[in-house]
Amino acid sequence: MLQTAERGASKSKKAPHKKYLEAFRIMLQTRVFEEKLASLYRGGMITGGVYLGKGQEAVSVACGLFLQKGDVFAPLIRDQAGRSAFGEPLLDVARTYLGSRQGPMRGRDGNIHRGCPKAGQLAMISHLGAMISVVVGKLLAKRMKGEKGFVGLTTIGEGGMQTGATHEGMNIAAVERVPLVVVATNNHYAYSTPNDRQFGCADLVDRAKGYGYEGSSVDGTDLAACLEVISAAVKRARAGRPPQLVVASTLRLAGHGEHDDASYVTDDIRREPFAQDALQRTEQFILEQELMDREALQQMRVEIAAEVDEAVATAQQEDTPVGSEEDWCAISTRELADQIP
Amino acid sequence: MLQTAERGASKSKKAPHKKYLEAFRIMLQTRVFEEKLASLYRGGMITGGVYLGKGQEAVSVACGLFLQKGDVFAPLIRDQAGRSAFGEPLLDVARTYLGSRQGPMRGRDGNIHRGCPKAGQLAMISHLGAMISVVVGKLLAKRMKGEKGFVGLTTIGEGGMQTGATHEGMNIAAVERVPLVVVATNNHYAYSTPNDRQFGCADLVDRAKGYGYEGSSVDGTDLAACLEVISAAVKRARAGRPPQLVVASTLRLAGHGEHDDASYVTDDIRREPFAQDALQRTEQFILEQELMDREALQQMRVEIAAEVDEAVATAQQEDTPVGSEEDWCAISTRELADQIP
Amino acid sequence: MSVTYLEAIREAQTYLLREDKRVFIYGQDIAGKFGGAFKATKGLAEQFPGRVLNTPISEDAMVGTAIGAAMEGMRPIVEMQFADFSSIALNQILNNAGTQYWRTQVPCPITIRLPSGGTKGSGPFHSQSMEGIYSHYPGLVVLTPATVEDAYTMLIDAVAIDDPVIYCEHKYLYYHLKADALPKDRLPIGKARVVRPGRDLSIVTNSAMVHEALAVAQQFSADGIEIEVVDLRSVKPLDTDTVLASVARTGRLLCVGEAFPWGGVTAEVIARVTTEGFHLLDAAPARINAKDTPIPYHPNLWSEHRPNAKTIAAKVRQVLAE
Amino acid sequence: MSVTYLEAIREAQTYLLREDKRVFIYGQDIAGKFGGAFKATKGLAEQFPGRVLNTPISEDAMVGTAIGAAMEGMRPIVEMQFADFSSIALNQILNNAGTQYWRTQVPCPITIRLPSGGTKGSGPFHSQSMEGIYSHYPGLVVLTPATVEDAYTMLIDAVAIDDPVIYCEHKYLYYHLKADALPKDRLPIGKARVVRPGRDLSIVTNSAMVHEALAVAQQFSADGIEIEVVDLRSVKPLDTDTVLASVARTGRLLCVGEAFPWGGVTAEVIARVTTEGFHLLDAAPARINAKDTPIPYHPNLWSEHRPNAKTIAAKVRQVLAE
Ligand SMILES: Cc1ncc(C[n+]2csc(CCOP(=O)(O)OP(=O)(O)O)c2C)c(N)n1
Ligand SMILES: Cc1ncc(C[n+]2csc(CCOP(=O)(O)OP(=O)(O)O)c2C)c(N)n1
Ligand SMILES: [Mg+2]
Ligand SMILES: [Mg+2]
Repeated sequence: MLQTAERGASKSKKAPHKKYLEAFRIMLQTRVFEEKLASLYRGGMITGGVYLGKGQEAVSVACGLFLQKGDVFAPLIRDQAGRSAFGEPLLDVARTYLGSRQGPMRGRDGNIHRGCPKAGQLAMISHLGAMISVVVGKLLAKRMKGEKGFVGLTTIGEGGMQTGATHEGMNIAAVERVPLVVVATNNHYAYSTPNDRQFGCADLVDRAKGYGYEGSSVDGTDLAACLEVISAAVKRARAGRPPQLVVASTLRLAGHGEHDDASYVTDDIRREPFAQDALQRTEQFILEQELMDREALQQMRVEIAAEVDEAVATAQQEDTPVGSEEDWCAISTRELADQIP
Repeated sequence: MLQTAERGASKSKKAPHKKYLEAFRIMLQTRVFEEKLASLYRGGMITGGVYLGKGQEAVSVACGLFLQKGDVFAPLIRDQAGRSAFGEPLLDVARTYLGSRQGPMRGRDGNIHRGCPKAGQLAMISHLGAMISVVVGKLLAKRMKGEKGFVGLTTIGEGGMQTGATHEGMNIAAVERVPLVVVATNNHYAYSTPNDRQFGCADLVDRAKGYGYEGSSVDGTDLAACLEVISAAVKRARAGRPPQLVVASTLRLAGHGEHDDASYVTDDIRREPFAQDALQRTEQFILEQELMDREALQQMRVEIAAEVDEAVATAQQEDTPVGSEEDWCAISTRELADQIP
Repeated sequence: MSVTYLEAIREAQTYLLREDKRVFIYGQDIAGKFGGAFKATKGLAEQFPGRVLNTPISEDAMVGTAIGAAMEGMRPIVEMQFADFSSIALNQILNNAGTQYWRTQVPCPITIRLPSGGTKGSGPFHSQSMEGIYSHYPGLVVLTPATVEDAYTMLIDAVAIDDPVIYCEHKYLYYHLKADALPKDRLPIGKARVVRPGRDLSIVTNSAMVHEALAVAQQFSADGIEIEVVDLRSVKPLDTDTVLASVARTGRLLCVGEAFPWGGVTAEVIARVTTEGFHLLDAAPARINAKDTPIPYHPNLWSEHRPNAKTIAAKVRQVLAE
Repeated sequence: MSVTYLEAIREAQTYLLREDKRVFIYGQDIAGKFGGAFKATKGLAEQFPGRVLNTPISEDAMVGTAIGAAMEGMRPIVEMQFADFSSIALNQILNNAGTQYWRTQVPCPITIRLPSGGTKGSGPFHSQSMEGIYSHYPGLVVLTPATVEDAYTMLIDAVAIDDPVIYCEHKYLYYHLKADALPKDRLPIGKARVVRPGRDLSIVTNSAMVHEALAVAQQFSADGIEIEVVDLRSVKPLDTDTVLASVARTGRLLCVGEAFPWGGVTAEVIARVTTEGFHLLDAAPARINAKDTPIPYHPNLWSEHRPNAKTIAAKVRQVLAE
């Protein structure tokens, strides 16, 4: 992955951030992959919902890019880019969406509920805000075990910021002074609900002070800014500063899920600066600044298409789970499983 | 009540707030009454806990004093003064603590869990923060019904501010733009837990901005300041300004409950300015400024002692509830009560 | 013309908003043109301005606000986006709404709509049936309409009740169930209904499982075995009399539920029948519930996790063989 | 020397902190000299610095944090100040802890201590018994120790279990129950215990009600009626075998529980016995629970709300008369 990006970049000027092209490639891959998922969904090949991160690839990729082995990442529903940047194989995603029994969730859970906690990536539960305190617990435990230099990063939407769990989780992180970064993306809609029915403050970054966090804002359509602001927040958390709140501004450029046509998004909002497509902006910048040429870009697209197709094709060939072979035991201590007639 | 205060004040200079002496009388009555409750508790005459507001009478009284008929008041455990100021009869309190079947809770609930929603005073549930959204609902409904000029006021501790319910309730009030005042008293302990294990921010009033509230701080040991700041907040809410957050600073001058000797309160904290006794300060000010003379004060004490004794004596003579005569039906629609064998 | 279960819920709300100005609806994404994750309030915000309100993602505060409004004389309907998210509001529901009248004698007429139950591909957090939890605590009325007609009349009745009502609507039935028209009559809340008479065995069930039970009864009928199917409709209060009368006729009892197997509706029904009607039983009672794991996402697993016609039929045979 | 039920809980935690460095305790007011609302951790913060941590009033985050720590290899014990406040953490407990292993195959060994049950004067929000709610959902082990010995060994065992455990300790037993010494032996988790042999009727119960049942059994013994008392100890898993064996001996079953009457442990036990051991019963099973209202504050009401020796004895007579 990285290689291609550097190859593309080789004939070029200096990117505004050393990970700029690496980030771009992941963003592009995310877009291509998600379009594929959407088309599979439209074709009736996916059961359940499909949730895309279109419009927030820049923020999301930055969330994953600065984390290292030993860090904790708790992504949410629009974080395909961040997950890939953190190292989640595309095949895991395809397997989860397509219900392969070889996927990390083995058909037990689907779509965006996947994760691999052993690799540091938590599997979200749907209840928004619930993962924040779980990350706090991971970080607290790492400190207790004597680990050093780790951080945790989790994402939340402007709607999810209004849950009690988010509040309790953000506050307890400050009390425990764990190295946590919360990246809140205000994409101006929570499902169909606009900001004015979600919160009453002028800017969600104003919450930072009330929790004892350091707060920063970023234009979520500007990849360079996202890389800079989020990497700085990660660095500060890693260095032992208080927890960090980054609030990014974007527009969700898809439906809430692929079942949703988002017809409630107003034209006025579509004309706002935050409604720009981060991927397009990035690509334009790359071409303008000649960080890559059109040919390299085209080649990257071809490679990505192949990667995506391969992941999907592999997952599609795999077996789906079989009810009669399933291990119907919810707990790991098998001898304590209740024998209910 | 008011009469006496005015009588005492008649020979005197001008008080720093027109309700100063009225407030003082309630504070004094609260102190005397709570001491009586404590002594009943020590004498084994009260079942369950006794929770006192010692040290926060000034903030609490101000919470009740500026509310009118049609307003909503949701007090918490240290708000005896505020409840009295709002109009709760002492007899209700005595009856609740002593388990009279004539009390507003008829023995079903005790101590500080009392209330009389029809009179605008909600009966708290224990789960901290849960009452905030209930007040929001009352206010929303009043608006829907076309009522005008009302406000709601609720109190919370610095510990209670960390619950998810507080967050959701405060936020939804801002979204609904209801005329709510939240008075948060930071008395530096939540039960035994000091501030540094409750929150990580420098000052809880910094939360105001993050909710879209107007915030103010006040020295909770200074009655004049409490009257001024809280009356102003109530006035602003009533006038249609955004919800108000007032953060008062005090020290709890009793145990969490009377079962608790509060030996965890450090000497350092006891020497802080916020550790002053608001009642003592008020009394001293009154004498210094000659708002009342010693004689009037003494007479007030005598009157109050009589009021308190009468309430307690009355409640003590009343019957307690009888299990076999109790109406064991949790719902009002009797025909839908489940007939469980 | 026909009306689906979902449309019946929408029609009931239209009726309520029109007829009772104390009614308003409060929930996530229910307003605007959007009209809710399942479109149960589609069009209502436009038709009744200011009375269908979007809320923040704050289930605890949604219910708390509804409680306050109800105490002030309103009749709020709260829509949870999925029943599963009511876990966030559970404290307000059990400890505030459920105790309010008993503590203060002020009634708390809120209706909480819980889009409940499994559909394929919905997974552990969008498929739950929570009626067992809400019925366990005092102070609530808990309803599980299984038909288009009941979806309509029971929602209207729920809002009229002066106490908190948990109205569990089944998502699988939203589109799968159709009736010719809205009902003219109603069976009162608190009464179970014998939806199919029989003589050999009683299946007592509720919500979507009523239809699985009917399908099984149909099958057995071909072999001359007549299964009586009782739709509980209301799980609290639970109409023990109707259940006992059915068992008196058949002598055999199978309880079917979609919820988790420990406790819940099926255990309660069996406890009532065996404590109050022990001698009516000619054979051991039986029950069948979902499996004791989270609800799986994949359709292959999901259809095995919940009771289905095959597993119900097997149980029926077992009870009949005794 | 003697040891109370509460001291046994403290001793178990002392043992755990000493023997297993993965253990830490997380809760409100449990640290410092204070040592918890009930003093269950008194002295432990000083003895084990950094391992007994006060939390903000944030039950959801307390449990979330414990889940994260457990997934990272620790063995957190969460103390709820009262079981009743766990309603705030219910979502984390049911939907996060309870599903974690099944979804991700990463075990989630947290132990949540719930000071449960009624004591006089505690009222609706400091008296609840929530084992029925937690047992209903998959993924949790739910324990209700009724003796000093079990309080000790079951807490130690709970922390050793690789899954989330809800440990319901009864507040009434804290000081009322004493043993001579800490136990040497233990009965494994998942096994019920016949605490009093009998032949005429089995009372199956748990937690504080075990002692009410024993008192009643004692009374009847004077009249030559021998009641067998089974202490479930663990309500999930539930040891159906031991219960059935007891009913096989006595032919009669009375289930006694302190929780609310709809559903819960008593309904589940009756459902199991009647579905699996119908023919063992010579008479209808019976149950007695608390009343279906919030738990009253006043001792006169409280003592009538919960099952007591008088009401249990009346039920016993009724079952014996059949
Ligand atoms: C506690 C809770 N309530 C409701 C939902 C249903 N739900 C899923 S996503 C969503 C909208 C989330 O909006 P936001 O947090 O802004 O994130 P976005 O989808 O815009 O990325 C809702 C209401 C949920 N997941 N959790
Ligand atoms: C959700 C919840 N958890 C725990 C408790 C138990 N509890 C009652 S009062 C209290 C301390 C409250 O502290 P604070 O909010 O600062 O108010 P203060 O007592 O200092 O007035 C606690 C932990 C509770 N009432 N609610
Ligand atoms: Mg959003
Ligand atoms: Mg405090």
